[in-house]
Amino acid sequence: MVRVQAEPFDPGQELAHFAAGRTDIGAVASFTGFVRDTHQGERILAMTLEHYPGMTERELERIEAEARSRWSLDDCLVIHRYGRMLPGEPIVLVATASAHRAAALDSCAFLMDWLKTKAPFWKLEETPSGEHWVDARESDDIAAERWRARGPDRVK
Amino acid sequence: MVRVQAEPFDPGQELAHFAAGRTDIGAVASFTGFVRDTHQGERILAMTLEHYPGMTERELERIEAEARSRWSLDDCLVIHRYGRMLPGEPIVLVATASAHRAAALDSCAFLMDWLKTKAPFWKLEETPSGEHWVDARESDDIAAERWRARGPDRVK
Amino acid sequence: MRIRYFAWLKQRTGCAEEELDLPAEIQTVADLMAYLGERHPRFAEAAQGQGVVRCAVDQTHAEAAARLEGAREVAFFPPVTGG
Amino acid sequence: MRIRYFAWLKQRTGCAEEELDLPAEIQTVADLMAYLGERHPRFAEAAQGQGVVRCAVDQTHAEAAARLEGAREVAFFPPVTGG
Repeated sequence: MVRVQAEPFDPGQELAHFAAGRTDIGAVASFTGFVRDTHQGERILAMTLEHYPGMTERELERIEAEARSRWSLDDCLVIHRYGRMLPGEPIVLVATASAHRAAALDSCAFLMDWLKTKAPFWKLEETPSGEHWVDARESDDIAAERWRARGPDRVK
Repeated sequence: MVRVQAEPFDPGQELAHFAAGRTDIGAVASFTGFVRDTHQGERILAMTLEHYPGMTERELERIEAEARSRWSLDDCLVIHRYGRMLPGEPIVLVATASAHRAAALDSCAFLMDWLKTKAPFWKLEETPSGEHWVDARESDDIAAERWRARGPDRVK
Repeated sequence: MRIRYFAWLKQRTGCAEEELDLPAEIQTVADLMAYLGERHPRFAEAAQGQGVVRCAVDQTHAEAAARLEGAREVAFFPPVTGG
Repeated sequence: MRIRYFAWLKQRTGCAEEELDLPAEIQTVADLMAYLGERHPRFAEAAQGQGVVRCAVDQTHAEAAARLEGAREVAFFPPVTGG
């Protein structure tokens, strides 16, 4: 499931409900991204996430479908916020559930890598010296590229 | 931090407290392992984890120290239960916090791989046909081995 | 056709979106970028950088060679930085 | 020296632990395994399998060639299956 929302969310609570009550799941992996109070040595007062409504949801759903086609997943959750947030607030949560640990861990890393290079979000930082749009990191492209090289590898 | 305990724990609640109130952490990765209701086609009624008190804690602390030496981690939590549990109950939780996502995700996978091959736990399954000790999986050795080949790779 | 701009590209064009009737010779994303560069000189400047301006046609990522036939909405934006 | 057995190795020896005064010629883990195999034939059987019986000396993983000098507790167990 994919959720794109302005409202804050509580990662612990989301994970408590994720795959709850099921007894066929052996492994849950998760990743949570937070607003940090510094970036490249500068203090961050707040962060605003702009996005492309409509395309964001479609792109995240495509990425989820790609993960489900590569790994045998019992469940999958992606929550991404937009709007203004303060340091310490969660921006994104990805959770995956599978019978086995490699599928859960690998698909969670895959979802984050693809999200970082494909989901249409842009970060605007507020610092004491003014507002800056965050530059994309080349390392994110490299991280996403490693999955392309591997191709589908369905783990049993 | 390492905790070895007979008591059940709530992964969502543990993660809600993990690294709470900090604004310097950009990324939290987690893995939770659960008792599954089937294994190799057989129904699992319950699972008992035997361990080696004393050595378990030492070994988990060593594994945590190894992860902290390889990656720049802001926090690290390993909880592992022993004793009897039912399908759906969590067995193990690993959580890692770092400024950046690669360090959090990679160290979380590393901790699980090493825990699986080094921490002195043994699983006894209760099935309709009786009790069985679970065999070690060769794939776990291979998963642990990949980190040895890579050696320390401190991600900035 | 509706053209949308995101993040700092909005500051380059001075608008978040515009409705344009395109000349028939504008057939690809690259054609459109050149055309928009004439309207917005600071967009043209950004478009010269390799990989600095990305595009989506009807909300799907598209390369410079992608054709625009039948498209209703084309968006331009810098490389994404979410997550 | 205290010898401990875990998981199904306990069923092979019939005990979880035993206190033994070892002859002076028992100097390595391999020596000890051979000695214990004489006391517990079903332990010897398991010890013949490659990698089936693992060892820890004073709660640290140890190979067959590891020396026992000064050790207070030696444990034998099958490959671990936690997590």
